[in-house]
Amino acid sequence: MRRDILYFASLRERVGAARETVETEAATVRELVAERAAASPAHAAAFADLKALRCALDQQFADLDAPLGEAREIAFFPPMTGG
Amino acid sequence: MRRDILYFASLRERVGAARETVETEAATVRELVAERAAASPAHAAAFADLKALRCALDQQFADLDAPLGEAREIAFFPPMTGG
Amino acid sequence: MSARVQTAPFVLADELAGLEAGAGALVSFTGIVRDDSGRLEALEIEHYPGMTERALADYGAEAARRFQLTGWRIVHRFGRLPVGAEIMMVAAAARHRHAAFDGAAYLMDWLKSRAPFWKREIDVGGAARWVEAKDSDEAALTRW
Amino acid sequence: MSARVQTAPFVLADELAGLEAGAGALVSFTGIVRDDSGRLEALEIEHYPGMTERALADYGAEAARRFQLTGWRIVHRFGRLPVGAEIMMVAAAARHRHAAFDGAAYLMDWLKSRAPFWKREIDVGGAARWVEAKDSDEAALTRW
Repeated sequence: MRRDILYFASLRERVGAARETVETEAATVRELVAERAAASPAHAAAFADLKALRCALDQQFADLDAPLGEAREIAFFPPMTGG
Repeated sequence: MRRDILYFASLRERVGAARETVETEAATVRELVAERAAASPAHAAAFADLKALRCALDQQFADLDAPLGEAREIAFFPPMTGG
Repeated sequence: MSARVQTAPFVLADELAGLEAGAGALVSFTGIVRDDSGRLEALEIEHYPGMTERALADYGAEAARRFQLTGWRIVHRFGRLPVGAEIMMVAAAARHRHAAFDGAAYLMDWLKSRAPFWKREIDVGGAARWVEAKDSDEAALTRW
Repeated sequence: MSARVQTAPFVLADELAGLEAGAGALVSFTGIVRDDSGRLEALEIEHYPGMTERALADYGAEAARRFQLTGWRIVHRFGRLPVGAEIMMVAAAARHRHAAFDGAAYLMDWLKSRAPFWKREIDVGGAARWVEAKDSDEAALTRW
């Protein structure tokens, strides 16, 4: 399935891109993470620390074990620092 | 000793005066209260509920059993409702 | 770093100007005359001139010490204030948000029960009654 | 009853206008870029367009429900903000002061850890580093 992947903040910098469009058979966030981490050393570095990884599926927060379902837009980012 | 007594809010209304200057031998707030309560029915009504009575000696909060000391200005008022 | 008592309205923005310097967080509280009964026309607020200013300045200084505030301000009005009017404001500035929130809440809790103000409700038609102190306001002081 | 994300400065007084109607208490919080190190020049704030607006609106609605707020407002800036600039504001209006304080503090706690913003510190000279999330901010959520 075709998915848009968004990266923010330090993840965006490490990956070197704000957005990728990929064809993937991954069924969960965790499977997609493993797939992307294997894509390049830059991706591997971006996904090295799963404890500091946050994810949103179609702009709703999701856990690593969440099913990707029909989500079109999957975002990865570090813990938030708003306010 | 000559003392200025100030009344505020409901006490001022009950006594019917915002200020009295009295000559008194009272040594404590409680003695002064007893003395003033005996001055008139209006005073007696004003001082009827000691639990709802607050006092300040020279603009500092004081208990019923506080000595009057050299206090020149003695204020009586109900519990405060600021803010 | 100032406390004032006045009949005139205040302008919140003017009161907060200057409090941001050196701060990371600024909390303000504004109290407004609220008509709960549907028949309130105004509050009349009485205070103890001299003692009020002293008490407010003391509470502000204590809040600044306790919460390491970088700045604070208190303005409290007295006299007749119609429904919807601003009664008073406090503000607390600090490096971090929890200190600023705590500083402002502390000032409010002390103002409610320990500053020599008394409120009287004036109804449409003119009936008047003194507002009674609330046990919950007295109890709020125990948390500090 | 609104949340906005913008690069432009905001005017606190304009944001608070309208929040006093029907309220007895109005609490506002303003966050300011603070230089702790003595060498900070600015913050750069990144966010997730679309998701941010949705998250802020959700937190505002939840605060309104939980604390029976009569009104609320959130404005958060992004982009480059120099030391001393206002980063964001929240306001909560309610009938009573504790609800207004709690509403504003709740919004701040959620904003800190659950709104998709990321801060980067830019030093004088240009060195840059991402601000790390604080455990204490995460812990602050457990009180609600």
